[in-house]
Amino acid sequence: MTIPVTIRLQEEDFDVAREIAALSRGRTDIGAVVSFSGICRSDKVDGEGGDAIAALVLEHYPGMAEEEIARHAEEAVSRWPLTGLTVIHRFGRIVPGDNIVLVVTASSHREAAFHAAEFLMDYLKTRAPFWKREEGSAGSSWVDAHDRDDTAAARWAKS
Amino acid sequence: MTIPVTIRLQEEDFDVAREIAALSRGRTDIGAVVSFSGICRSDKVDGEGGDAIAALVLEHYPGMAEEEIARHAEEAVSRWPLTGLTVIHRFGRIVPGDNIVLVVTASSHREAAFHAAEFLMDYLKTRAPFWKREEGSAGSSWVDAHDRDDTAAARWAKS
Amino acid sequence: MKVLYFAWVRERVGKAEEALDPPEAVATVADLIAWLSQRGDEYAHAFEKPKVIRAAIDRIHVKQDTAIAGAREIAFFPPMTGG
Amino acid sequence: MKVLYFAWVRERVGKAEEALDPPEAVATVADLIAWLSQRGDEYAHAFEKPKVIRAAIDRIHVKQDTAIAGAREIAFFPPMTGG
Repeated sequence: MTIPVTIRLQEEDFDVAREIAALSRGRTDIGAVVSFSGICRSDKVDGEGGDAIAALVLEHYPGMAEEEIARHAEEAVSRWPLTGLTVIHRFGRIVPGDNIVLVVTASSHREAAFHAAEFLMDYLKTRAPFWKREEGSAGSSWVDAHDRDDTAAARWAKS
Repeated sequence: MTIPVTIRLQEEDFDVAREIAALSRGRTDIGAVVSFSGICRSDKVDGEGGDAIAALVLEHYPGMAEEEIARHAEEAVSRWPLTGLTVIHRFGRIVPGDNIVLVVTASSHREAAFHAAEFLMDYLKTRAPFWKREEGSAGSSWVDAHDRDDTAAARWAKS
Repeated sequence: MKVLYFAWVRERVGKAEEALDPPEAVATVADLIAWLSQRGDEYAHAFEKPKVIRAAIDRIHVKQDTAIAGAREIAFFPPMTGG
Repeated sequence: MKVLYFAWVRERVGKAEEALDPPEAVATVADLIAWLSQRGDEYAHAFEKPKVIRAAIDRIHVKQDTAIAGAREIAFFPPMTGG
Protein backbone atom coordinates (compact mmCIF):
# COMPACT_ATOMS: atom_id res chain seq x y z
CA MET A 1 0.00 0.00 0.00
CA THR A 2 1.26 3.45 -0.81
CA ILE A 3 0.86 5.96 1.98
CA PRO A 4 1.03 9.73 1.70
CA VAL A 5 4.64 10.82 2.22
CA THR A 6 5.40 14.55 2.00
CA ILE A 7 8.94 15.92 2.12
CA ARG A 8 9.55 19.63 1.73
CA LEU A 9 12.65 21.82 2.04
CA GLN A 10 11.72 25.46 2.14
CA GLU A 11 12.83 28.88 3.26
CA GLU A 12 9.37 30.00 4.42
CA ASP A 13 7.68 28.94 7.65
CA PHE A 14 5.21 26.06 7.84
CA ASP A 15 1.85 25.62 9.56
CA VAL A 16 1.92 22.71 12.03
CA ALA A 17 -1.86 22.55 12.26
CA ARG A 18 -2.33 22.34 8.51
CA GLU A 19 0.23 19.53 8.22
CA ILE A 20 -1.36 17.52 11.04
CA ALA A 21 -4.80 18.01 9.51
CA ALA A 22 -3.55 16.98 6.06
CA LEU A 23 -2.56 13.56 7.43
CA SER A 24 -5.73 12.88 9.37
CA ARG A 25 -8.65 14.75 7.83
CA GLY A 26 -11.43 12.63 6.41
CA ARG A 27 -9.84 9.35 7.54
CA THR A 28 -11.15 6.94 10.16
CA ASP A 29 -8.29 4.42 10.15
CA ILE A 30 -5.80 6.63 12.02
CA GLY A 31 -5.59 6.18 15.77
CA ALA A 32 -2.53 8.30 16.51
CA VAL A 33 -0.84 11.38 15.11
CA VAL A 34 2.49 12.50 16.54
CA SER A 35 4.05 15.82 15.60
CA PHE A 36 7.51 17.07 16.43
CA SER A 37 8.32 20.76 15.94
CA GLY A 38 11.93 21.86 16.27
CA ILE A 39 12.08 25.53 17.21
CA CYS A 40 14.97 28.00 17.18
CA ARG A 41 16.13 28.80 20.71
CA SER A 42 17.81 32.03 21.71
CA ASP A 43 20.46 30.40 23.90
CA LYS A 44 23.60 29.14 22.21
CA VAL A 45 23.59 25.41 21.54
CA ASP A 46 27.14 25.04 22.86
CA GLY A 47 27.04 27.99 25.23
CA GLU A 48 27.22 28.02 29.01
CA GLY A 49 24.50 30.63 29.23
CA GLY A 50 25.75 34.12 28.50
CA ASP A 51 25.55 35.20 24.87
CA ALA A 52 22.16 35.01 23.21
CA ILE A 53 21.86 34.32 19.50
CA ALA A 54 20.15 36.71 17.11
CA ALA A 55 19.47 34.08 14.44
CA LEU A 56 20.40 30.68 13.04
CA VAL A 57 21.45 30.45 9.42
CA LEU A 58 20.83 27.01 7.97
CA GLU A 59 22.88 25.92 4.98
CA HIS A 60 21.94 22.73 3.15
CA TYR A 61 23.05 20.55 0.25
CA PRO A 62 20.25 20.97 -2.30
CA GLY A 63 19.37 17.71 -3.98
CA MET A 64 21.12 15.49 -1.48
CA ALA A 65 19.08 16.82 1.47
CA GLU A 66 15.77 15.84 -0.20
CA GLU A 67 17.15 12.44 -1.25
CA GLU A 68 18.62 11.68 2.16
CA ILE A 69 15.37 12.58 3.94
CA ALA A 70 13.41 10.52 1.38
CA ARG A 71 15.61 7.48 2.07
CA HIS A 72 14.92 7.73 5.80
CA ALA A 73 11.23 8.33 5.24
CA GLU A 74 11.14 5.15 3.15
CA GLU A 75 12.94 3.28 5.91
CA ALA A 76 10.46 4.57 8.51
CA VAL A 77 7.57 3.42 6.31
CA SER A 78 9.12 -0.03 5.98
CA ARG A 79 9.81 -0.37 9.72
CA TRP A 80 6.55 0.91 11.22
CA PRO A 81 2.89 0.53 10.15
CA LEU A 82 2.36 4.17 9.25
CA THR A 83 -0.63 5.63 7.44
CA GLY A 84 1.10 8.90 6.58
CA LEU A 85 4.31 10.84 7.06
CA THR A 86 5.39 14.47 6.61
CA VAL A 87 8.86 15.99 6.97
CA ILE A 88 9.50 19.70 6.45
CA HIS A 89 12.92 21.27 6.99
CA ARG A 90 13.58 24.97 6.61
CA PHE A 91 16.82 26.56 5.42
CA GLY A 92 18.10 30.14 5.41
CA ARG A 93 17.86 32.61 8.28
CA ILE A 94 15.65 31.67 11.24
CA VAL A 95 15.15 33.80 14.34
CA PRO A 96 14.53 32.54 17.90
CA GLY A 97 10.98 31.31 18.45
CA ASP A 98 10.54 30.36 14.80
CA ASN A 99 10.13 26.83 13.45
CA ILE A 100 13.10 24.92 12.00
CA VAL A 101 11.81 21.42 11.35
CA LEU A 102 8.58 19.44 11.46
CA VAL A 103 7.95 15.70 11.50
CA VAL A 104 4.38 14.37 11.55
CA THR A 105 3.62 10.66 11.67
CA ALA A 106 0.22 8.98 11.55
CA SER A 107 -0.57 5.37 12.39
CA SER A 108 -3.30 3.19 13.78
CA HIS A 109 -1.04 2.57 16.80
CA ARG A 110 0.63 5.09 19.05
CA GLU A 111 3.96 3.25 19.44
CA ALA A 112 4.51 3.26 15.67
CA ALA A 113 3.76 6.97 15.40
CA PHE A 114 6.07 7.85 18.32
CA HIS A 115 8.94 5.61 17.23
CA ALA A 116 8.88 6.68 13.58
CA ALA A 117 8.91 10.36 14.60
CA GLU A 118 11.85 9.85 16.98
CA PHE A 119 13.73 7.80 14.38
CA LEU A 120 13.31 10.51 11.75
CA MET A 121 14.36 13.30 14.10
CA ASP A 122 17.46 11.39 15.23
CA TYR A 123 18.43 10.82 11.59
CA LEU A 124 17.70 14.39 10.55
CA LYS A 125 20.05 15.56 13.31
CA THR A 126 22.95 13.35 12.25
CA ARG A 127 22.55 12.41 8.57
CA ALA A 128 20.60 15.09 6.74
CA PRO A 129 23.07 17.52 5.10
CA PHE A 130 22.21 20.71 6.97
CA TRP A 131 24.60 22.96 8.88
CA LYS A 132 23.66 25.59 11.45
CA ARG A 133 25.54 28.83 11.95
CA GLU A 134 24.71 30.97 14.98
CA GLU A 135 24.66 34.74 14.62
CA GLY A 136 25.25 36.67 17.82
CA SER A 137 26.42 40.06 18.98
CA ALA A 138 30.02 38.79 18.92
CA GLY A 139 29.88 37.55 15.33
CA SER A 140 28.82 34.21 13.92
CA SER A 141 30.05 30.64 14.39
CA TRP A 142 29.20 27.16 13.14
CA VAL A 143 27.39 24.89 15.56
CA ASP A 144 29.36 21.79 16.52
CA ALA A 145 27.83 18.35 16.08
CA HIS A 146 26.97 16.54 19.31
CA ASP A 147 28.07 13.04 20.28
CA ARG A 148 24.73 12.59 22.05
CA ASP A 149 22.95 12.99 18.70
CA ASP A 150 25.10 10.21 17.19
CA THR A 151 24.30 8.04 20.20
CA ALA A 152 20.59 8.73 19.77
CA ALA A 153 20.73 7.82 16.07
CA ALA A 154 22.80 4.67 16.70
CA ARG A 155 19.97 3.03 18.67
CA TRP A 156 17.98 2.65 15.44
CA ALA A 157 20.74 0.72 13.61
CA LYS A 158 19.55 -2.68 12.52
CA SER A 159 21.51 -5.47 14.11
CA MET B 1 10.47 26.79 38.56
CA THR B 2 6.80 26.48 37.83
CA ILE B 3 5.98 25.57 34.26
CA PRO B 4 2.59 25.90 32.55
CA VAL B 5 0.65 22.67 33.09
CA THR B 6 -2.83 22.47 31.61
CA ILE B 7 -5.16 19.55 32.27
CA ARG B 8 -8.66 19.55 30.85
CA LEU B 9 -11.44 16.95 30.74
CA GLN B 10 -14.17 18.00 28.39
CA GLU B 11 -17.01 16.78 26.21
CA GLU B 12 -16.29 19.18 23.33
CA ASP B 13 -13.49 18.79 20.77
CA PHE B 14 -10.12 20.53 21.14
CA ASP B 15 -7.92 22.44 18.70
CA VAL B 16 -4.47 20.82 18.43
CA ALA B 17 -2.93 23.88 16.77
CA ARG B 18 -4.14 26.24 19.48
CA GLU B 19 -2.76 23.99 22.23
CA ILE B 20 0.65 23.68 20.54
CA ALA B 21 0.77 27.44 20.00
CA ALA B 22 -0.20 28.11 23.63
CA LEU B 23 2.91 26.25 24.82
CA SER B 24 5.37 27.87 22.44
CA ARG B 25 4.12 31.32 21.42
CA GLY B 26 6.31 34.21 22.45
CA ARG B 27 8.97 31.99 24.00
CA THR B 28 12.54 31.50 22.78
CA ASP B 29 13.71 28.87 25.28
CA ILE B 30 11.75 25.98 23.74
CA GLY B 31 13.59 23.79 21.26
CA ALA B 32 11.09 20.99 20.85
CA VAL B 33 7.33 20.56 20.97
CA VAL B 34 5.82 17.08 20.67
CA SER B 35 2.10 16.54 20.25
CA PHE B 36 0.19 13.29 20.39
CA SER B 37 -3.41 13.19 19.16
CA GLY B 38 -5.43 10.07 19.82
CA ILE B 39 -8.21 9.72 17.27
CA CYS B 40 -11.31 7.52 17.20
CA ARG B 41 -10.95 4.74 14.61
CA SER B 42 -13.85 3.09 12.86
CA ASP B 43 -12.48 -0.45 13.21
CA LYS B 44 -13.20 -2.31 16.43
CA VAL B 45 -10.32 -2.29 18.90
CA ASP B 46 -10.70 -6.00 19.57
CA GLY B 47 -12.21 -6.93 16.24
CA GLU B 48 -10.72 -9.05 13.50
CA GLY B 49 -11.91 -6.66 10.79
CA GLY B 50 -15.62 -7.05 10.09
CA ASP B 51 -17.91 -4.86 12.09
CA ALA B 52 -17.26 -1.12 12.01
CA ILE B 53 -18.07 1.02 15.02
CA ALA B 54 -20.48 3.93 14.85
CA ALA B 55 -19.11 5.69 17.93
CA LEU B 56 -17.14 5.35 21.13
CA VAL B 57 -18.76 6.37 24.38
CA LEU B 58 -16.24 7.36 27.02
CA GLU B 59 -17.23 7.12 30.67
CA HIS B 60 -14.96 8.60 33.31
CA TYR B 61 -14.68 9.03 37.08
CA PRO B 62 -15.11 12.78 37.58
CA GLY B 63 -12.73 14.14 40.16
CA MET B 64 -10.43 11.13 40.19
CA ALA B 65 -9.65 11.43 36.46
CA GLU B 66 -8.36 14.99 36.85
CA GLU B 67 -6.41 14.10 39.99
CA GLU B 68 -4.87 10.99 38.44
CA ILE B 69 -3.79 12.87 35.32
CA ALA B 70 -2.42 15.69 37.48
CA ARG B 71 -0.34 13.21 39.49
CA HIS B 72 1.22 11.84 36.30
CA ALA B 73 1.74 15.31 34.86
CA GLU B 74 3.60 16.21 38.05
CA GLU B 75 5.70 13.07 37.72
CA ALA B 76 6.53 13.90 34.09
CA VAL B 77 7.60 17.41 35.14
CA SER B 78 9.86 15.96 37.84
CA ARG B 79 11.43 13.38 35.51
CA TRP B 80 12.08 15.45 32.38
CA PRO B 81 13.20 19.08 31.89
CA LEU B 82 9.93 20.32 30.43
CA THR B 83 8.98 23.93 29.78
CA GLY B 84 5.27 23.21 29.39
CA LEU B 85 2.73 20.40 29.33
CA THR B 86 -0.89 20.05 28.22
CA VAL B 87 -3.21 17.05 28.57
CA ILE B 88 -6.79 17.09 27.28
CA HIS B 89 -9.06 14.06 27.47
CA ARG B 90 -12.58 14.03 26.09
CA PHE B 91 -15.51 12.06 27.48
CA GLY B 92 -18.97 11.32 26.13
CA ARG B 93 -19.83 10.19 22.58
CA ILE B 94 -17.06 10.40 19.98
CA VAL B 95 -17.42 9.37 16.34
CA PRO B 96 -14.70 7.88 14.10
CA GLY B 97 -12.25 10.49 12.86
CA ASP B 98 -12.75 12.72 15.90
CA ASN B 99 -10.18 13.48 18.60
CA ILE B 100 -10.16 11.57 21.89
CA VAL B 101 -7.03 12.72 23.69
CA LEU B 102 -4.20 15.21 23.30
CA VAL B 103 -0.81 15.41 24.98
CA VAL B 104 1.55 18.28 24.18
CA THR B 105 5.00 18.54 25.73
CA ALA B 106 7.53 21.33 25.29
CA SER B 107 11.20 21.25 26.24
CA SER B 108 14.55 22.64 25.25
CA HIS B 109 15.53 19.08 24.25
CA ARG B 110 13.74 16.70 21.95
CA GLU B 111 14.34 13.52 23.98
CA ALA B 112 12.61 15.04 27.00
CA ALA B 113 9.61 16.13 24.94
CA PHE B 114 9.27 12.72 23.26
CA HIS B 115 9.73 10.67 26.43
CA ALA B 116 7.37 12.74 28.54
CA ALA B 117 4.65 12.49 25.87
CA GLU B 118 5.05 8.70 25.58
CA PHE B 119 5.08 8.33 29.36
CA LEU B 120 1.86 10.31 29.72
CA MET B 121 0.09 8.41 26.94
CA ASP B 122 1.11 5.03 28.39
CA TYR B 123 -0.23 6.07 31.79
CA LEU B 124 -3.43 7.56 30.41
CA LYS B 125 -4.10 4.21 28.69
CA THR B 126 -3.66 2.15 31.85
CA ARG B 127 -4.22 4.34 34.93
CA ALA B 128 -6.56 7.19 34.08
CA PRO B 129 -10.13 6.18 35.07
CA PHE B 130 -11.80 6.18 31.64
CA TRP B 131 -13.73 3.35 30.03
CA LYS B 132 -14.60 3.02 26.37
CA ARG B 133 -17.78 1.46 25.06
CA GLU B 134 -18.07 0.73 21.33
CA GLU B 135 -21.39 1.30 19.60
CA GLY B 136 -21.91 -0.75 16.45
CA SER B 137 -24.72 -2.06 14.29
CA ALA B 138 -24.91 -5.17 16.49
CA GLY B 139 -25.26 -3.26 19.76
CA SER B 140 -22.66 -1.91 22.13
CA SER B 141 -19.87 -3.49 24.17
CA TRP B 142 -17.15 -2.43 26.60
CA VAL B 143 -13.62 -2.38 25.22
CA ASP B 144 -11.26 -4.81 26.95
CA ALA B 145 -7.99 -3.60 28.44
CA HIS B 146 -4.87 -4.73 26.61
CA ASP B 147 -1.87 -6.46 28.16
CA ARG B 148 0.35 -4.62 25.70
CA ASP B 149 -0.73 -1.31 27.24
CA ASP B 150 0.27 -2.57 30.70
CA THR B 151 3.62 -3.67 29.28
CA ALA B 152 4.14 -0.25 27.70
CA ALA B 153 3.34 1.51 30.98
CA ALA B 154 5.57 -0.83 33.01
CA ARG B 155 8.72 0.37 31.25
CA TRP B 156 8.42 3.74 33.02
CA ALA B 157 8.34 2.20 36.53
CA LYS B 158 11.18 3.49 38.67
CA SER B 159 13.50 0.71 39.74
CA MET C 1 -19.15 5.48 53.14
CA LYS C 2 -20.03 6.30 49.56
CA VAL C 3 -19.50 3.45 47.09
CA LEU C 4 -19.25 4.22 43.36
CA TYR C 5 -19.46 1.89 40.37
CA PHE C 6 -18.26 2.54 36.82
CA ALA C 7 -18.59 1.01 33.33
CA TRP C 8 -19.87 -2.60 33.33
CA VAL C 9 -19.63 -2.85 37.11
CA ARG C 10 -22.11 0.04 37.25
CA GLU C 11 -24.33 -1.58 34.62
CA ARG C 12 -24.40 -4.93 36.43
CA VAL C 13 -24.99 -3.46 39.90
CA GLY C 14 -27.68 -1.28 38.33
CA LYS C 15 -26.67 1.95 40.05
CA ALA C 16 -23.84 4.46 39.90
CA GLU C 17 -23.47 5.00 43.64
CA GLU C 18 -24.90 4.26 47.04
CA ALA C 19 -24.21 4.91 50.71
CA LEU C 20 -23.20 1.77 52.62
CA ASP C 21 -22.24 0.93 56.18
CA PRO C 22 -20.57 -2.49 56.16
CA PRO C 23 -20.01 -4.34 59.46
CA GLU C 24 -16.68 -3.93 61.20
CA ALA C 25 -15.42 -7.35 60.12
CA VAL C 26 -15.22 -5.96 56.59
CA ALA C 27 -11.66 -4.64 56.89
CA THR C 28 -10.15 -4.59 53.40
CA VAL C 29 -11.20 -3.87 49.82
CA ALA C 30 -11.31 -7.63 49.20
CA ASP C 31 -13.58 -8.07 52.24
CA LEU C 32 -15.86 -5.36 50.90
CA ILE C 33 -16.07 -7.09 47.50
CA ALA C 34 -16.96 -10.39 49.22
CA TRP C 35 -19.56 -8.66 51.39
CA LEU C 36 -21.08 -6.83 48.40
CA SER C 37 -21.27 -10.10 46.42
CA GLN C 38 -23.69 -11.44 49.06
CA ARG C 39 -26.09 -8.55 48.66
CA GLY C 40 -27.94 -9.89 45.62
CA ASP C 41 -27.66 -11.42 42.17
CA GLU C 42 -26.75 -8.10 40.55
CA TYR C 43 -23.78 -7.69 42.91
CA ALA C 44 -22.78 -11.35 42.55
CA HIS C 45 -22.75 -10.82 38.79
CA ALA C 46 -20.75 -7.60 38.96
CA PHE C 47 -18.13 -9.10 41.26
CA GLU C 48 -18.11 -12.67 39.91
CA LYS C 49 -14.43 -12.35 38.97
CA PRO C 50 -13.04 -10.32 41.88
CA LYS C 51 -9.49 -10.31 40.48
CA VAL C 52 -10.60 -8.32 37.46
CA ILE C 53 -12.11 -5.55 39.57
CA ARG C 54 -10.05 -2.41 40.23
CA ALA C 55 -10.64 -0.20 43.24
CA ALA C 56 -9.90 3.33 44.34
CA ILE C 57 -10.17 4.76 47.85
CA ASP C 58 -10.75 8.49 48.00
CA ARG C 59 -9.77 8.72 44.32
CA ILE C 60 -6.46 6.89 44.57
CA HIS C 61 -5.87 3.44 43.04
CA VAL C 62 -5.48 0.78 45.73
CA LYS C 63 -4.82 -2.95 45.88
CA GLN C 64 -7.49 -5.22 47.27
CA ASP C 65 -5.58 -5.90 50.49
CA THR C 66 -5.81 -2.23 51.42
CA ALA C 67 -7.71 -1.40 54.62
CA ILE C 68 -10.91 0.58 54.11
CA ALA C 69 -11.05 2.15 57.58
CA GLY C 70 -11.61 5.88 57.30
CA ALA C 71 -12.50 5.79 53.61
CA ARG C 72 -15.12 8.30 52.53
CA GLU C 73 -15.42 7.20 48.89
CA ILE C 74 -14.68 3.75 47.49
CA ALA C 75 -15.01 3.09 43.75
CA PHE C 76 -15.11 -0.20 41.83
CA PHE C 77 -14.52 -0.47 38.09
CA PRO C 78 -13.06 -2.65 35.32
CA PRO C 79 -9.47 -2.13 34.03
CA MET C 80 -9.18 1.32 32.48
CA THR C 81 -9.36 1.82 28.72
CA GLY C 82 -8.78 5.54 28.27
CA GLY C 83 -6.26 7.34 26.14
CA MET D 1 34.24 15.62 -11.60
CA LYS D 2 32.36 18.31 -9.72
CA VAL D 3 33.56 18.92 -6.16
CA LEU D 4 31.28 20.72 -3.69
CA TYR D 5 32.08 22.27 -0.32
CA PHE D 6 29.64 23.16 2.45
CA ALA D 7 29.60 25.13 5.71
CA TRP D 8 33.06 25.91 7.15
CA VAL D 9 34.78 23.71 4.55
CA ARG D 10 33.27 25.99 1.90
CA GLU D 11 34.29 29.09 3.82
CA ARG D 12 37.88 27.92 4.22
CA VAL D 13 38.29 26.73 0.63
CA GLY D 14 36.75 30.01 -0.47
CA LYS D 15 34.37 28.57 -3.03
CA ALA D 16 31.19 26.46 -3.10
CA GLU D 17 32.17 24.21 -6.02
CA GLU D 18 34.71 23.59 -8.75
CA ALA D 19 35.44 21.13 -11.55
CA LEU D 20 38.52 19.00 -10.88
CA ASP D 21 40.35 16.23 -12.68
CA PRO D 22 42.68 14.56 -10.17
CA PRO D 23 45.42 12.19 -11.41
CA GLU D 24 44.65 8.47 -11.58
CA ALA D 25 46.68 7.71 -8.47
CA VAL D 26 43.97 9.50 -6.47
CA ALA D 27 41.78 6.44 -5.95
CA THR D 28 39.75 6.99 -2.77
CA VAL D 29 38.02 9.81 -0.93
CA ALA D 30 40.97 9.89 1.50
CA ASP D 31 43.39 10.19 -1.46
CA LEU D 32 41.34 13.08 -2.83
CA ILE D 33 41.43 14.87 0.54
CA ALA D 34 45.24 14.44 0.65
CA TRP D 35 45.57 15.66 -2.93
CA LEU D 36 43.32 18.67 -2.30
CA SER D 37 45.30 19.59 0.82
CA GLN D 38 48.37 20.14 -1.40
CA ARG D 39 46.59 22.65 -3.60
CA GLY D 40 47.09 25.68 -1.38
CA ASP D 41 46.83 27.11 2.11
CA GLU D 42 43.07 27.49 1.91
CA TYR D 43 42.69 23.74 1.14
CA ALA D 44 45.29 22.79 3.75
CA HIS D 45 43.26 24.78 6.30
CA ALA D 46 39.93 23.27 5.24
CA PHE D 47 41.26 19.71 5.42
CA GLU D 48 43.70 20.10 8.33
CA LYS D 49 41.77 17.50 10.35
CA PRO D 50 40.79 14.96 7.67
CA LYS D 51 38.98 12.68 10.13
CA VAL D 52 36.44 15.39 10.88
CA ILE D 53 35.50 15.80 7.22
CA ARG D 54 32.42 13.99 5.89
CA ALA D 55 32.02 13.10 2.23
CA ALA D 56 29.24 12.20 -0.18
CA ILE D 57 29.58 10.73 -3.65
CA ASP D 58 26.69 11.45 -5.98
CA ARG D 59 24.64 12.58 -2.96
CA ILE D 60 25.16 9.47 -0.84
CA HIS D 61 27.20 9.48 2.38
CA VAL D 62 30.44 7.48 1.95
CA LYS D 63 33.41 6.53 4.10
CA GLN D 64 36.82 7.88 3.20
CA ASP D 65 38.07 4.51 1.95
CA THR D 66 35.44 4.53 -0.81
CA ALA D 67 36.75 4.54 -4.40
CA ILE D 68 35.96 7.69 -6.36
CA ALA D 69 36.13 6.13 -9.84
CA GLY D 70 33.06 7.09 -11.86
CA ALA D 71 31.91 9.76 -9.41
CA ARG D 72 30.24 12.77 -10.99
CA GLU D 73 29.75 14.82 -7.83
CA ILE D 74 31.82 14.64 -4.66
CA ALA D 75 30.95 16.81 -1.66
CA PHE D 76 32.95 17.62 1.47
CA PHE D 77 31.42 19.05 4.62
CA PRO D 78 31.61 19.07 8.44
CA PRO D 79 29.41 16.78 10.57
CA MET D 80 25.78 17.65 9.99
CA THR D 81 23.86 19.82 12.47
CA GLY D 82 20.35 19.87 11.03
CA GLY D 83 17.06 18.98 12.64
